Amino acid sequence: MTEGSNESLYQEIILDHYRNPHHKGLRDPFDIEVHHVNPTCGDEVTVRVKVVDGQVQDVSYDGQGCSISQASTSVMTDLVIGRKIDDAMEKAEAFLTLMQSRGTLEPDEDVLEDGIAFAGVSRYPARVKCALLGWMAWKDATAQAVAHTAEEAS
Amino acid sequence: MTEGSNESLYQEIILDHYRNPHHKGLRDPFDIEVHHVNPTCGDEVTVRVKVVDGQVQDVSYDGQGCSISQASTSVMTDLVIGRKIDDAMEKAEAFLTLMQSRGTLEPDEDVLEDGIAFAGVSRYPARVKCALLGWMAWKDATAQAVAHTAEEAS
Amino acid sequence: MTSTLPDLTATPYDVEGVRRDFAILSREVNGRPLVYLDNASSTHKPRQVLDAERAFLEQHYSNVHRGVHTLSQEATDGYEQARTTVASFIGARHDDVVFTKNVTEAINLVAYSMGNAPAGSQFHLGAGDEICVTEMEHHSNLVPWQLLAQRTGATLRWLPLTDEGRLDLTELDAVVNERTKILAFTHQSNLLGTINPVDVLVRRAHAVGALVLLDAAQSVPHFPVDVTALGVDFLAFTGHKLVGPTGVGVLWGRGELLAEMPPFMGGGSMIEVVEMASSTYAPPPERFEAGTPVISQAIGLAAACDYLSAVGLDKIAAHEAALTARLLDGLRRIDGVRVIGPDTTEMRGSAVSFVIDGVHPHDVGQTLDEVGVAVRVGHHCAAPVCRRYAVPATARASSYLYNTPSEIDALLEGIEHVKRFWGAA
Amino acid sequence: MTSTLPDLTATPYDVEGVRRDFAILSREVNGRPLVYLDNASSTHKPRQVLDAERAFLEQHYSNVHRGVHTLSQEATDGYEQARTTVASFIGARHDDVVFTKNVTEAINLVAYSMGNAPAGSQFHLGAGDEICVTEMEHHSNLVPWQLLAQRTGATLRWLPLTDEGRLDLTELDAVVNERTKILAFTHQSNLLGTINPVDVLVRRAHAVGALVLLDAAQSVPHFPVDVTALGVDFLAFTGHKLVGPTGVGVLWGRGELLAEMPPFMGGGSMIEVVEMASSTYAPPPERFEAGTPVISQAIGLAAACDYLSAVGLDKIAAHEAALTARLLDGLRRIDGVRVIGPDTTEMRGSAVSFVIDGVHPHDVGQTLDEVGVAVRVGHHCAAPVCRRYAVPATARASSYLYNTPSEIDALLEGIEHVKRFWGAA
Ligand SMILES: Cc1ncc(COP(=O)(O)O)c(C=O)c1O
Ligand SMILES: Cc1ncc(COP(=O)(O)O)c(C=O)c1O
Repeated sequence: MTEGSNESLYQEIILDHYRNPHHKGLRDPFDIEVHHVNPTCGDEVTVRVKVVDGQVQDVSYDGQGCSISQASTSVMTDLVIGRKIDDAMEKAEAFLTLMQSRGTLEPDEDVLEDGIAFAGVSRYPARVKCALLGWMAWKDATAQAVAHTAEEAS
Repeated sequence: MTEGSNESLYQEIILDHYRNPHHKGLRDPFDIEVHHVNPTCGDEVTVRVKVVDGQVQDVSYDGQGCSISQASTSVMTDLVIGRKIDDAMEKAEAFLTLMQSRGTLEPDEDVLEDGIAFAGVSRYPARVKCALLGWMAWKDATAQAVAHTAEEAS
Repeated sequence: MTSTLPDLTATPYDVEGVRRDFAILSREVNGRPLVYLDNASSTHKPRQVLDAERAFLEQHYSNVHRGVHTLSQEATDGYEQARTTVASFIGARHDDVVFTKNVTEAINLVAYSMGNAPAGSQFHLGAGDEICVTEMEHHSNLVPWQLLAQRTGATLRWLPLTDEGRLDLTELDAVVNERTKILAFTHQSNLLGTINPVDVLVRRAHAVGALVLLDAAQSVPHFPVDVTALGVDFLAFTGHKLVGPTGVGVLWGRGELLAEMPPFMGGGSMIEVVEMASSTYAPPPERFEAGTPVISQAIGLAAACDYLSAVGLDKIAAHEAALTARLLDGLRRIDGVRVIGPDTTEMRGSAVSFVIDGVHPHDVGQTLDEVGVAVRVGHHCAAPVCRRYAVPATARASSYLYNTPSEIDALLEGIEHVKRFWGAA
Repeated sequence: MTSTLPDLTATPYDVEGVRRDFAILSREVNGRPLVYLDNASSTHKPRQVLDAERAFLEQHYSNVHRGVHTLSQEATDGYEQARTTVASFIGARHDDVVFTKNVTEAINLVAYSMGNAPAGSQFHLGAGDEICVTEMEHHSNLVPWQLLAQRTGATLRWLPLTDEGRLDLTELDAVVNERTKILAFTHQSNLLGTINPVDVLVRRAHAVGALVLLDAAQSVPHFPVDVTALGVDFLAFTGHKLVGPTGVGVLWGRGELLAEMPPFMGGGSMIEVVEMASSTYAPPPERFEAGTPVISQAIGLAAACDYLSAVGLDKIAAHEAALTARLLDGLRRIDGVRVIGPDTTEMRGSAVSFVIDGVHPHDVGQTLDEVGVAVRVGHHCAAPVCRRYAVPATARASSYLYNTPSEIDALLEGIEHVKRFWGAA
């Protein structure tokens, strides 16, 4: 059982992204738009994805929720935009693994960049869903976009 | 909570009635015959009652079961046969009260005669039902016999 | 099994004496003394409750009801004595008290039993019949009725809320009507703190022949409750909210109703004669306690009732009212804080929900935790109430017998800290 | 929360060391040392279990799942860690383990969930469908299926017993057939001691597309059980029979089945989105844990699993087998005693039922109690088995990890005493 720790959940990086979110606001063009909700706290996010040639060309979003869900969505956009889909999905996996680690994992800054600030969140099961909200929406939208592109191509 | 007591449940009186039951065997004439079962242990008793002029003229029975149920039925016949129904019902009430006393009541020998040997049974909730099996069957049969006689009279 | 009860004769309310019985209250959280204000969710257990359960387990434990050996007799005595204690705590008869796992099971028990009732039974429900709840119910007193309505074809209706966080009774006669079979509502809202006018609702329900089930999860722990005085048909509460163990709840029902109700779960102890193809059932309360009951938890719950009785429920209620007044006053003085629910102590309990402009409730709760203050955040298992008041969630502080005025002050200071930290107002 | 576990490396099986962990075993009953042989009914709890529950309550308690404050996180961690421990005890995945009140609730959960399944669902039952059990079931694995059959119009069938106390499988293919939707049977009979051939029954059930529920109340406590190796679809057991607390049971189900099953009880924690008129439900295991779960009981159960693992289930099984052999041998040597059930240790556990000619089982049990020996008497919640073997009831002795050969001898001497006292033989 983890004893309460003095180290704040709210790292400066998280607060910065919360106060000044990156890539926020819904933009055109996009292939797919999804809307995800965290039923336990009412947090919501809408995510748009534009995929071109196996690459995440753009991600835009809007939403409301706690600092953790907002900041992690902002960090997510930094990590995936402009990247090959496979690479981006790997980042998503790395972030998911970190979130499920219950405070036992040392995150890799090379992979997760600002995302490492969320390591502490994994000690708080109630907040893990917040941190994953934007990521899950993005994965969902991207998977749909890929399927969609494949269909059009065939 | 009652601590286990050294005083045996099996008073000599109980053992005597169990080994040499009084009034056992089904007899004629009778008004009503009932059959009662204790579902928790399979004990059974059949009781016949003959009522004349508000008096319990005869009670006969047959059955199988543990020493407590057999002995208490034997004691019951001693206590009610030949008595006015109201008096007999009072004895039944006194026995019921004793059985529900969880070991806290000092029984009245003038009222319950050999029945006082069952005082210890009231400390054993699991056996109370055994001790009451014959009594309940008799009360049931007698109530029916009274209703029956009243009907015939009217 | 006598436990040492707090001596409270000396002072009107010796909150420090009470606190000493709860080991966890001397804990620190994030380097600060724990300020536990999450009592509407669950309460801590005094050593008297823990000791009673342990003494029972170390000296008298066995399964109950089915044995003739000494331990089995003693365990049965202990369990049934616990039933008597709990029954008298709410002014009820021993045989009318059923032990369940929690209040949620107690409510599901009534809902499933009604669903199992054959046509012609007073409990039977079908298309055209109505079940009535309120918009302020805990999910545990809402979802079981939704499921019952789905199973039977009955219609679920509800009484709405006013802007002030009270039941809106203007349409009472329309919503509770001749088609209503049961009216199920909460004595005290766990989110709003509102205490409902039981008498008005019982009168209307009984006038149209509907049964009344009262969810007393938030009332029995906090003030004296007497089932006869209330006039309801069923009442349910849960052990862990009244300094008792988890894993035990109570359904009380009128004896004559319980006697007619079909069983809910099948299994050991609830039967009379079992054949392979079918069975007959024991009388209540056994009929509704299938399987090995929550034996040591019932012992613990009885010890909890004894504990609360020794402290005095009247004193507890007065103590809580003072704390609630202090909190409501304090909140009123902080800009940008809004109370969701009644903002006076009139007909309300100690659960106070609030939101802070510009700070998400999750961030409120987490930031308060960083200064040692434990409040609950979220929809508090009453999502429709959040929707009604157009908030995604709330923060909720709820005090109990062991809280102090200075803990209320710590919360109020904590809220100022939250505002500073998040740059709100 | 680490607890001191018994050091059993020194000797092959240190029963005296084990006994020291169970305070109640040093009790006297009627002036004699307690000889507790009622373990098939319920078992005692070692101090490691009591300590684990108390430490949790005094240091980390709070309600789980819904809070962000520190205690709530710690309590959630503890509760979910308990689920992991219990899951690995039976070789299962964390998410496939549902905590219930007892095994009775676990079985009712499956039965009600099936009853709630809409037409078209793989769980749906109706007229023409069949539910199959055996004639040796505990009422808790019989009555829920009787009730389900009554609710849905399905037919209840059962596998009969041989004179030796085993399942009679000659008609297996007829009784378990294409119409069978579920086969529910016990791993080990609590009355006869018989261990059933799970593989044979699973093969037939799966060949006809039926689900299999295994009542493991009497197996998980006594020998290593692995859900994957068994190949069943559901498995249920109960905490109080494996040195754990009352008030906690376990339903394990295949993940893909649990995911498709409709909910049983409605309430807090089992929901996703709640509107007034209807709701959506959380994934398993939460979907099946309505209301505040059995939090500290789950902690206690995990400590019990850890305790048994430390002693070693293989060692426990071997120890029990030796005691059972000693008892069966001894009984065989006493005139007028008849064992109901298999009279060798082959494919049987430690529960040994017997009758003494001319002495009613109630009198057997009571007279044994007078010399300190605790056995259970009655129908052991398996009335049809008594009927099958034409006895009104039986006496049953059942040993466990803390019993000794000399306790078996005390029972055998006690039986001689019973015969003398009642003048039998
Ligand atoms: C085989 C079997 N199944 C089910 C049960 C019921 O267990 P519980 O009463 O804990 O639900 C028992 C024990 O009583 C049992 O031995
Ligand atoms: C009003 C109300 N009803 C029902 C419940 C459910 O209680 P439990 O989770 O113990 O079943 C609660 C608390 O969670 C409550 O506050």
